[in-house]
Amino acid sequence: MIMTIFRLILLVGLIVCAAATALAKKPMQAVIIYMAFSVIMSVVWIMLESPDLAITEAAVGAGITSLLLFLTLRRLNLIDQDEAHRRHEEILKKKAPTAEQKEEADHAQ
Amino acid sequence: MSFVQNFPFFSIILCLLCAVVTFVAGDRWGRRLTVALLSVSIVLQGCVLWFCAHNNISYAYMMGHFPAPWGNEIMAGVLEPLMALVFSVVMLLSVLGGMRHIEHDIGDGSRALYWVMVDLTLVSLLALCYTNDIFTGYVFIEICTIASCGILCARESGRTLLASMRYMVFSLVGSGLFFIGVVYLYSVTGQLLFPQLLETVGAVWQNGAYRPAVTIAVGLISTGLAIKSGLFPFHTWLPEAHSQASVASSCILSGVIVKGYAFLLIKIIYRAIGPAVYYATGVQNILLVLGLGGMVICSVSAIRARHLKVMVAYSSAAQIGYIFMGIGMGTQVGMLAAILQVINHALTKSMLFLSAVQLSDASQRHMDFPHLRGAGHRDPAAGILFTAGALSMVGVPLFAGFIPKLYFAQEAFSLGWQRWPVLLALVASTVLNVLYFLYTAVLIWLPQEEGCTCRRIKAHWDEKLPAFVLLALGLAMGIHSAPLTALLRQGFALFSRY
Amino acid sequence: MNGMFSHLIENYQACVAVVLFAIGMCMLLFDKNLLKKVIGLDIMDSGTFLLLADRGYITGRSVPIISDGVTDMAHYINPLPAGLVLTGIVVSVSVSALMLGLTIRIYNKYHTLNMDALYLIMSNRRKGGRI
Amino acid sequence: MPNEKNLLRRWLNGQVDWSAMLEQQQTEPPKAAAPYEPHWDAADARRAVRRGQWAYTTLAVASCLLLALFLLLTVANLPPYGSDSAPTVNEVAQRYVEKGTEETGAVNTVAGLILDYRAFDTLGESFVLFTAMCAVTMLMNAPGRRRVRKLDQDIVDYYQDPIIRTVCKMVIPIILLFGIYILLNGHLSPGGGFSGGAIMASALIIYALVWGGERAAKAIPAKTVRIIVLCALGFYACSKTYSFFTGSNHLPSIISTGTPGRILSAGLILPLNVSVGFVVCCTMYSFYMYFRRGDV
Repeated sequence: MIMTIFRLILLVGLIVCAAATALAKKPMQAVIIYMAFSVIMSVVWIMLESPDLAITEAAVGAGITSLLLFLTLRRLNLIDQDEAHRRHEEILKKKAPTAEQKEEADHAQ
Repeated sequence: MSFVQNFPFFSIILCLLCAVVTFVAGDRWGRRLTVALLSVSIVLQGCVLWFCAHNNISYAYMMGHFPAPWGNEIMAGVLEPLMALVFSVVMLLSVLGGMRHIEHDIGDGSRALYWVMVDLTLVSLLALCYTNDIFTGYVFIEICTIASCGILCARESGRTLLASMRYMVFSLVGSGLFFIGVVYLYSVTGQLLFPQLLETVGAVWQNGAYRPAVTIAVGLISTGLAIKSGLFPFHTWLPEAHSQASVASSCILSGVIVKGYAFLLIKIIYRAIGPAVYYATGVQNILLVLGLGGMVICSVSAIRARHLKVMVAYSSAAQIGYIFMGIGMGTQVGMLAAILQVINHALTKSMLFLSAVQLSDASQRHMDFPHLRGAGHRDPAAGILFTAGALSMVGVPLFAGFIPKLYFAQEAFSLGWQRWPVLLALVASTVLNVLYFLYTAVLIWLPQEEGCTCRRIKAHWDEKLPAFVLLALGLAMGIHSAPLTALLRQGFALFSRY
Repeated sequence: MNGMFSHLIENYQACVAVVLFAIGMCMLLFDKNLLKKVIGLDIMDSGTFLLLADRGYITGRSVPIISDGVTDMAHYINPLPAGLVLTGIVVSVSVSALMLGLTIRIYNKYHTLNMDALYLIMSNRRKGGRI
Repeated sequence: MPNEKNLLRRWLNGQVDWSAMLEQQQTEPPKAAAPYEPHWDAADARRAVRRGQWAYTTLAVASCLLLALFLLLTVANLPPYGSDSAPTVNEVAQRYVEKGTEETGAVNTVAGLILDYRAFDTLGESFVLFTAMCAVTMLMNAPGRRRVRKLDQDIVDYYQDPIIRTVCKMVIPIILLFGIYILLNGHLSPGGGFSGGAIMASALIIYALVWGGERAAKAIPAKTVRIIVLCALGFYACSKTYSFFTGSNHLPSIISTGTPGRILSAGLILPLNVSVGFVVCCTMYSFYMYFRRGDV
């Protein structure tokens, strides 16, 4: 019985994480929630009596895939501030970059 | 067991090894290896085809020490080596014909990897033709997706990247649907290999308890493969992808890869699900309607295109509509016509892409119609090729395109409610084809404008010869199609026999 | 109808799996952010894997690793789904890596991850011009 | 400023040439503030992007619900969860479990299943990884107009941090050892080539993260990675060719299964696991190396 409840909690967690990733505004949030999703997934594999899958999911899903996602974020300079969003808004607003942002751009180049 | 029976397996493993060696061999050796590999593959498939047709057998080949329900298997009848042969021939000729453009379009660093991708595309197509296991099919579909994305985005430009991204999104949706369909099918039958699936699906359908699950599984598998082939409402990725790539990639993507998925669907229908069950689910009607829609609507889009390669790519989407119409007719002759259409389209479309690019080379690399005016005078060989391709696409007798249309039209009269929509769509699509293909064919032969600076260019016979071989094959198919149809009939008879 | 609901409740794990599949697929198709498309792809694949593994589970049986020489099927779950999922996980990570590589290249070229803005650039190509 | 309808007409007539603007933008030498400047007429773009946002969201949610409903209807028709009389519990699964150890020598039936019974799938799967590796190399290594963008990676030098350095020095060998353990025991316990390779790759990635890309590239050059992949995949393909060929031609195979439960048993499964592990490890590591560099 306890195991069923535990399993239910995990499954609800999966759905919540998936929905939260879909609704997350910033890529950074989405990546972090996806990591949580993978970790829950690997526990679910244990519950399904598939330790092979649990190890693989923990190493590949929660490890390598999330790492690649993070590296992508860094390549796009989106780690600290959500720059994609800001840049995009800027392009749309056709606002001249402020002095501060210009300096930042110089730095980024 | 005859030694020839090993050849499908040898060709697959040879491609894998060749891909690995090419990975470290560099550009020059990679090119030689790839051309050699494609030629060897043609010979091997030819031997298998001869063996199967001569002995009238279809055999399963164990991949390992364990027979059917446990181990992997591949299966060769008449149709499988025939399709593998067509795919190898078209790939070889496209690669040879597009060689000069590959050198121009693809950077030095990427070219060695481009050859790896071509090898891997070939292996995935061979495996899709020969597979006897639905999950092996899934794995090689994924190889095909990644490798084709690789050959697409090898060309250095922003738009190829965008086209690849769009292509990947649709392809992955297609593979996802295919995979979940396989999972549903597995969970109600417990089998993955085609012969056992055929048995169990028949039994499950008779039993009746899991009919909705089987129906939806079949629907998902069909939809997934249809999305990957670019059937009408899911075709939006196709013109962009097929027109942005380098010309050899365009030929491979448009002439071969989408056909691989369509052939896999036909094979699954016959070998894994059984035509009786498949037609009982009613999925074929959806495919028929979408195919008809694609034939008309993509042709309309082709008329609106103002870019030669985009027009040819939209016409691909329309021709894929024909293939799925044949699958959706629900009769064996319809299927036969669909396979004829696969072969016809593979030959003709690669020729059209090659000649379109040659015409644009003669027009200072412009692809829009005003600049192409009179291109036939500047490059007569390419003009003849394009005109022949256009006539074939329209369905003029003596050209390859006539044969499948004839079968489609004949078969349409034996159908029920589908008769009039099919005939109507055939007529409409032919008229639209005439509008845009003959318009272009006339345009390139118009006298050049006054003051046009374009002059007749030096012909590169190394890239014209492969296109002429494609033309010759197409004409041979159009003029004397009896042996081919006899072979196809034999293949369909073998499909229902293990 | 009632029987269907009880069946659904019985198969609650498969329900979760297909809901994950649906969420992932819609993220892959409809989300405008390229990065979230990639995450959607991974979620979609996870949904399929969960469904497959769920179909292979048998209540009260254990891991299919032969212990103490007991080879009776009645003690172990079905190993086939686990093998297929193992294959699938690796396929899924390769595809995600490729998608991420494309994303980086696209962002470096156009400085946006928004698919709509990219479509706007792309649809312009329809009108023709130089290749 | 043209209104929206006008824009659409102009666009259809091909008078709005975004691409020319963009192309012009790219051919310019990269200026400092280049990415921040709008690439196209901003007001038009904003309208085009925002157009139909509401319809878009509705479409997304509706199709998500529709798809979920469709799939749930199927789930309601599937055999019950965990039942031992489901169609999947058939002679196929039975033979994998009951004869698996005897026929393949692997105690872990999943390993025996994927590396012996269904080895062709797994061969294909390794080649999926290989294909992805080639495609990523092609994408990230694209020569020509290479523009080096400095990232903030150099701000923090983890190597200078004594805690991180010391902990990593201790942890990396342990992780590597654990990966090798998982790899070598694939036929005896959960794990195998894929998970073991990924764990080994994570140790290498930590090394590259802390010691910096240059030192990692010196310790494990790209060429070595290529050669390892070549050897591993070549070995894999060749050994499987042998076993497929002997199997399908009903020839005797010289590979014995050994005593189940021993580390040196299960015939080809152990070497295959090792080669799969190397392929996975090298692929993951090269993914990391390609993604971490700042130049495109």
